[in-house]
Amino acid sequence: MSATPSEWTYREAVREAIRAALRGDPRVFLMGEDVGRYGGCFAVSRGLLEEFGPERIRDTPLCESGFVGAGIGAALGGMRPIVEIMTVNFSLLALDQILNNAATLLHMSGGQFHVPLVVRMATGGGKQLAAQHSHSLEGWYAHIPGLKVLTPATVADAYGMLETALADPDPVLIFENQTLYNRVGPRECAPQPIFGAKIQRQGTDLSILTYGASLWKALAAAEVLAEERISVEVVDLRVLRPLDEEALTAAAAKTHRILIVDEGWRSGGISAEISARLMDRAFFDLDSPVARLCAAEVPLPYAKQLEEAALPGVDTIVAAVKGMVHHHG
Amino acid sequence: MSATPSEWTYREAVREAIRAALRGDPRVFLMGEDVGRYGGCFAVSRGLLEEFGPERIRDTPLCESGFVGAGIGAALGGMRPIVEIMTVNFSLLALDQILNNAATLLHMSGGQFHVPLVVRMATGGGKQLAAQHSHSLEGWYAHIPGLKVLTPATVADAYGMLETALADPDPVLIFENQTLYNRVGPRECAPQPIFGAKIQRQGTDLSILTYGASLWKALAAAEVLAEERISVEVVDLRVLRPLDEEALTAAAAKTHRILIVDEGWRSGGISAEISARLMDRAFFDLDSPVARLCAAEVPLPYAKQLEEAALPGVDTIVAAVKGMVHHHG
Amino acid sequence: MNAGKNAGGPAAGVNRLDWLREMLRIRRFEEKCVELYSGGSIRGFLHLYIGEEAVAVGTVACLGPEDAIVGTYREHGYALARGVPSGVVMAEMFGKREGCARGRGGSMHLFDARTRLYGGNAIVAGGLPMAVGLALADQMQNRARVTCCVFGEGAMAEGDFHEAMNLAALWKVPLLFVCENNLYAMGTPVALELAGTDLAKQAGAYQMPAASVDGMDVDAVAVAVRAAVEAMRSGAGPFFIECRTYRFRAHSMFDAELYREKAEVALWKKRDPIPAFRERLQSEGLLTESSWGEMEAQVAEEIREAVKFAEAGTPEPVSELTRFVYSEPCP
Amino acid sequence: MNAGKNAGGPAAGVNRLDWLREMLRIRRFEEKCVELYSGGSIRGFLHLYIGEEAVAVGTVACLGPEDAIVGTYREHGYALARGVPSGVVMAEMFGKREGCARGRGGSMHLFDARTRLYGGNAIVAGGLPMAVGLALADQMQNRARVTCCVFGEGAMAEGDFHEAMNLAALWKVPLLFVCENNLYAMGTPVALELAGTDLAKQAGAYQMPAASVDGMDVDAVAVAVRAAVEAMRSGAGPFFIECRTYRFRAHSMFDAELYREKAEVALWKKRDPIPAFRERLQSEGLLTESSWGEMEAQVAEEIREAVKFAEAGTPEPVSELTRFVYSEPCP
Ligand SMILES: Cc1ncc(C[n+]2csc(CCOP(=O)(O)OP(=O)(O)O)c2C)c(N)n1
Ligand SMILES: Cc1ncc(C[n+]2csc(CCOP(=O)(O)OP(=O)(O)O)c2C)c(N)n1
Ligand SMILES: [Mg+2]
Ligand SMILES: [Mg+2]
Repeated sequence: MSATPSEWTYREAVREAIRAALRGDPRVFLMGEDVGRYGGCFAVSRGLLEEFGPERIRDTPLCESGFVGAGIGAALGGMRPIVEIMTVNFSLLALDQILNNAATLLHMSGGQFHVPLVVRMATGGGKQLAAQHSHSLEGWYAHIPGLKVLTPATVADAYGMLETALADPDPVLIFENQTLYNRVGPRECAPQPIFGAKIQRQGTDLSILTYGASLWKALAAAEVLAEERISVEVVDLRVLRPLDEEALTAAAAKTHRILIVDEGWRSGGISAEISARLMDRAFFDLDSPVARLCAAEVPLPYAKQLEEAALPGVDTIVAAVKGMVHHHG
Repeated sequence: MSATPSEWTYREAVREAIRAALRGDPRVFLMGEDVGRYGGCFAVSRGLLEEFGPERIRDTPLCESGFVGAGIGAALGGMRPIVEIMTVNFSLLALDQILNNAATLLHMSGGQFHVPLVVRMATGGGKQLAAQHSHSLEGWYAHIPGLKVLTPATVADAYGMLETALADPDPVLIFENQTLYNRVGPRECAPQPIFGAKIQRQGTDLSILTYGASLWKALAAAEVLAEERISVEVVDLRVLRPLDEEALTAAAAKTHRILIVDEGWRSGGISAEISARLMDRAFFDLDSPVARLCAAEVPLPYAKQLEEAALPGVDTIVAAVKGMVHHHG
Repeated sequence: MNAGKNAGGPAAGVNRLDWLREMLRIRRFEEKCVELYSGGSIRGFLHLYIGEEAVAVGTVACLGPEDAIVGTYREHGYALARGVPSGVVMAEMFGKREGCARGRGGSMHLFDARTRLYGGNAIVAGGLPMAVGLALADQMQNRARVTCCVFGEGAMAEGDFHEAMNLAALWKVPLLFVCENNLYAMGTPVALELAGTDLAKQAGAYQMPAASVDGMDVDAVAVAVRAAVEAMRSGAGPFFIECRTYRFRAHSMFDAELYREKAEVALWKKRDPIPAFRERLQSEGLLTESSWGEMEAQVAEEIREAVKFAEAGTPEPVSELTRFVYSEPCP
Repeated sequence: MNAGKNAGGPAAGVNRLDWLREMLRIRRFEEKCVELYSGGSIRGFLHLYIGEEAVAVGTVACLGPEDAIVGTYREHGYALARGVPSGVVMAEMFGKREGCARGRGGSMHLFDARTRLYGGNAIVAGGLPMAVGLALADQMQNRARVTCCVFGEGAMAEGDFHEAMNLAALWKVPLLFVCENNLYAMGTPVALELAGTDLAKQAGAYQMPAASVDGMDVDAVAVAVRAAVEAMRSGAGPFFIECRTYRFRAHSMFDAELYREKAEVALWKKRDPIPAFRERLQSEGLLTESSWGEMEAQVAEEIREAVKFAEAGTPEPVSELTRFVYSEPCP
């Protein structure tokens, strides 16, 4: 929160994006547990109740399935709800609504019923919140046709993707990594596309494909590696569904070595899909097998040392890159 | 159901495995919606109520989260519950219990609380049951650490995996493809391992890795291809978590061309993980990129022509294999 | 509220002959479906409403054109009563593009934007939270519309039912909960499904007004629904109505009916809502033998046309398979 | 049942001084936790039970060693009252291998097989279905044990609560539902959480007997719980008890407490269960000033030892990270 006047935090960016949407469109409202009086469990919505009142900053009871379903219905009824689920871990209670209704209604109704719903949720570990509050399931959600899955990593995306998501006629899930809320960045209020990856650092020896909180770890690792004259390109995937296949193949064509960094579990995660797409579309461009650095396949533990060991870190990224560059260089 | 005395159906095999377990161990009981009076929505448990009574063939109300959670608790309390969820589509309502409790308790409790729970559910399309009754999510479940994911394709496995699953101290999910219940096979009552893939047909030109209902499509395709002198190996994965990595790499080492056939959605499905493992462990053995033939990424539709087009079929498998063998042969 | 007490006869302007015709249309339509199922033109799951027609007809009769319905997989009656053409419903079951979901839904997933029929939902109780949201949208946009969600008594064991009841009651949205209590959830009798079998009393836990009516009597259903809808339109908040009814047929086409006695079915068939209502109209002098005959003939003709329409339809082409997974860009 | 009516004083053989000591242990333990949190030795979420101690102590006092508890993330009180050594609990919060979950759980996930403490569950209402199963296992194995599940009033909006209530009532399992009604779910007051705010009445919808007691009075809690547990042990089926209580501190360490008035907190603090009970024991002649002083000293000493134990513990080694994802082969 040590932002200069031209900067703000990720948290503030999300809040102001919500505020702008509420001001700009009477159909928009925010609903979820403790978004109002409490100010949001991560303080994202603090102050909004005062400006917009309890109808539009709607505190819900504890009932994830119920209020996500209500969001679907409100979207069908012409509103533009932003539903906040405190963390992705609790969203499992609403998964039936998300998959069997939100993602399915348009197709199942033969194109009649659009569901312009935005669901925001916090995701990820790193705060010692243990196994029921720390998982990164955004990549898992990317399996579901009918959904769009956004993972804003930058403060600009935190602001700008929400606006675009609200303009989308289909259900969009936005995953905000818990560790990013205090990140500071330039105060920019432009809408951002909800398709397409973005190169965040140019490099030539190897490309890291990543998203969310790991973007910053990857950039820090690239910095370290640069000192050892290893030139790493860092790509922020930004959107996990649909994946930007062109960006993936472009990375392979450019650096011929790919490391995927993902805080989700490895088996069947988004890292698997990216690797499989590269297998499919860039096999002959690869000098070495695509590598994956993911969360350990364990329920995330509380103890600091265990949690740190379970998640990708700057050190492990550096080590992985070195291993790849040296072995196959 | 046109079984000879030495044969029985997949349905009967499952039923008799349950019966044997109930007879052999007083801790075993079956619970789920309509397993008793109705006889099971796929008639699997028909007749068991009469033999074992309503305590052990326990009809539950409609509450997937409630009765799966009750199964977890009963397992903790020393029972060996077999919980039946009618279809995987409804299991989304119980996903919180499955992921946040069943899969997590042992680790989160530091090794104190084992959850010897078996959950059976029907999966898959092919019966024109549309978008809320037809999805294949078993590969998706394989993302979750702490679970074992079984997909018996053969009548022998339908019988034999249940016994082994019940002896396992950890939660095991068994996915029974809806289209397999009437399949006939030899009447064998042996326990089967719940780890390891199995080669169902030897071949040299290409390996198809598959599981569940697709196994039979792949075998039929191999038959057709044999007439055109294309020799296809067919591997039944049998277990989606943990994956038998040795079997995957052995296939690559032998035939150098791999086609994965999966009735789940492609992006982020088990097909992605298999491809990624091969990338990781068998990259230099591959003559051509691993290919994937999966369900179309759509909510499965009702109309026969649409549903058929959405799922892998013998024809599309044959075409995919030919494409791979001819292009890169 | 007890429907018998608070309300008199049908509202002015109501044509109860139409109600009889609607019930008959549903009955004959579904009888045809059974035939077509045996013939293979209809596939998948087929849940018949036969015996329960008075509930849909009595309910829909009290809704305005702007109101919404959220139904279950046993929703043919609602689609037909609501005015989705029978040919379009039939075409859906044939998997044709002329169907009300372009063949993607089939029997369990009838959708129609024009009449605001939001399914055809086949996850038991899964439509109820959505119905809360539809009603909330009306409330927030100050529209005097109501939403009506329908479900079986079995759905009341699902958490989603309770979450929806609580939200609706807390937020006082104009949502009518219509419970079709046909005594069984597939093969499970209500006493094994619910610890509290006095269903209207359940609503009390949410401070929601409730009524329990004879679901075999279309007049009784309509009286209760009308009163509820009128109250809701003037801001009274949600309402719960239990309709005590019975399904005469198997749960679906895959049901050996091991769980109930033939005698019980026979007893309920004596209370068939169609003959009962027909006799009532006759005794009231509103219907003659010959007008009944005409009605039967008209309905038979409609069903024949519906089948023809469905048969003549185009199978939704495979090239369209991936359409509507996402919205198409506006032109 | 109203606890005040049906039951007299504490059961024979009960040492109410122990109850005072238990409440004090919990209080002092948590006060220490706050300090340690500020110092960084404890991290993650920390939910304090301060103000609510009478509920855990009164409840646990009536359970036998073979009974089970399924708690929430606000469960320190249950772990301590149940007899998990305070050092072991503290070590857990320090992430040490000597902790009751080997450092994997932290404050929200205390587990202890010996005392049958099944969490520490941090999905609101997520432990309740599991509790049904534990009770079912006892019922099916003819053991006269009971299971006690604890939850906040906020949990009653979750579908899982209703599914668990319905299953427990239908199957008549020996499960005690203890609702800690502290008036808020994080920042949401009960009136915005539940359409029916008479909580004991909710149990009525499931035909489950219920009581509502003053959760600031350990005697009242114990009287109600004892009666319920006795009935359950002789097969009466589940029971619901609302304990009206209040949390004196913020929801967790990340709570600006924007949602309630300081005056309200102050008012409730006047009803602090510890001084109230202490005075009662004094006026009954069971406690003297000096024995109170001793008690304070003993507890302080215990907490000091607990911290020492935790500090001296070994951080669960990283090499053990993947242990216990699956069971280890039996030796
Ligand atoms: C969540 C879920 N669980 C199970 C099923 C399978 N199923 C379909 S209908 C049904 C019974 C529902 O009974 P009820 O709600 O009383 O409605 P009825 O069929 O009697 O009209 C069941 C168990 C389902 N469709 N959805
Ligand atoms: C399913 C789920 N949703 C949301 C949360 C976040 N959360 C933790 S505690 C809590 C409030 C619970 O209130 P209550 O049940 O009254 O218990 P109390 O904290 O007051 O003891 C919330 C919303 C959660 N842990 N689980
Ligand atoms: Mg029913
Ligand atoms: Mg509370």
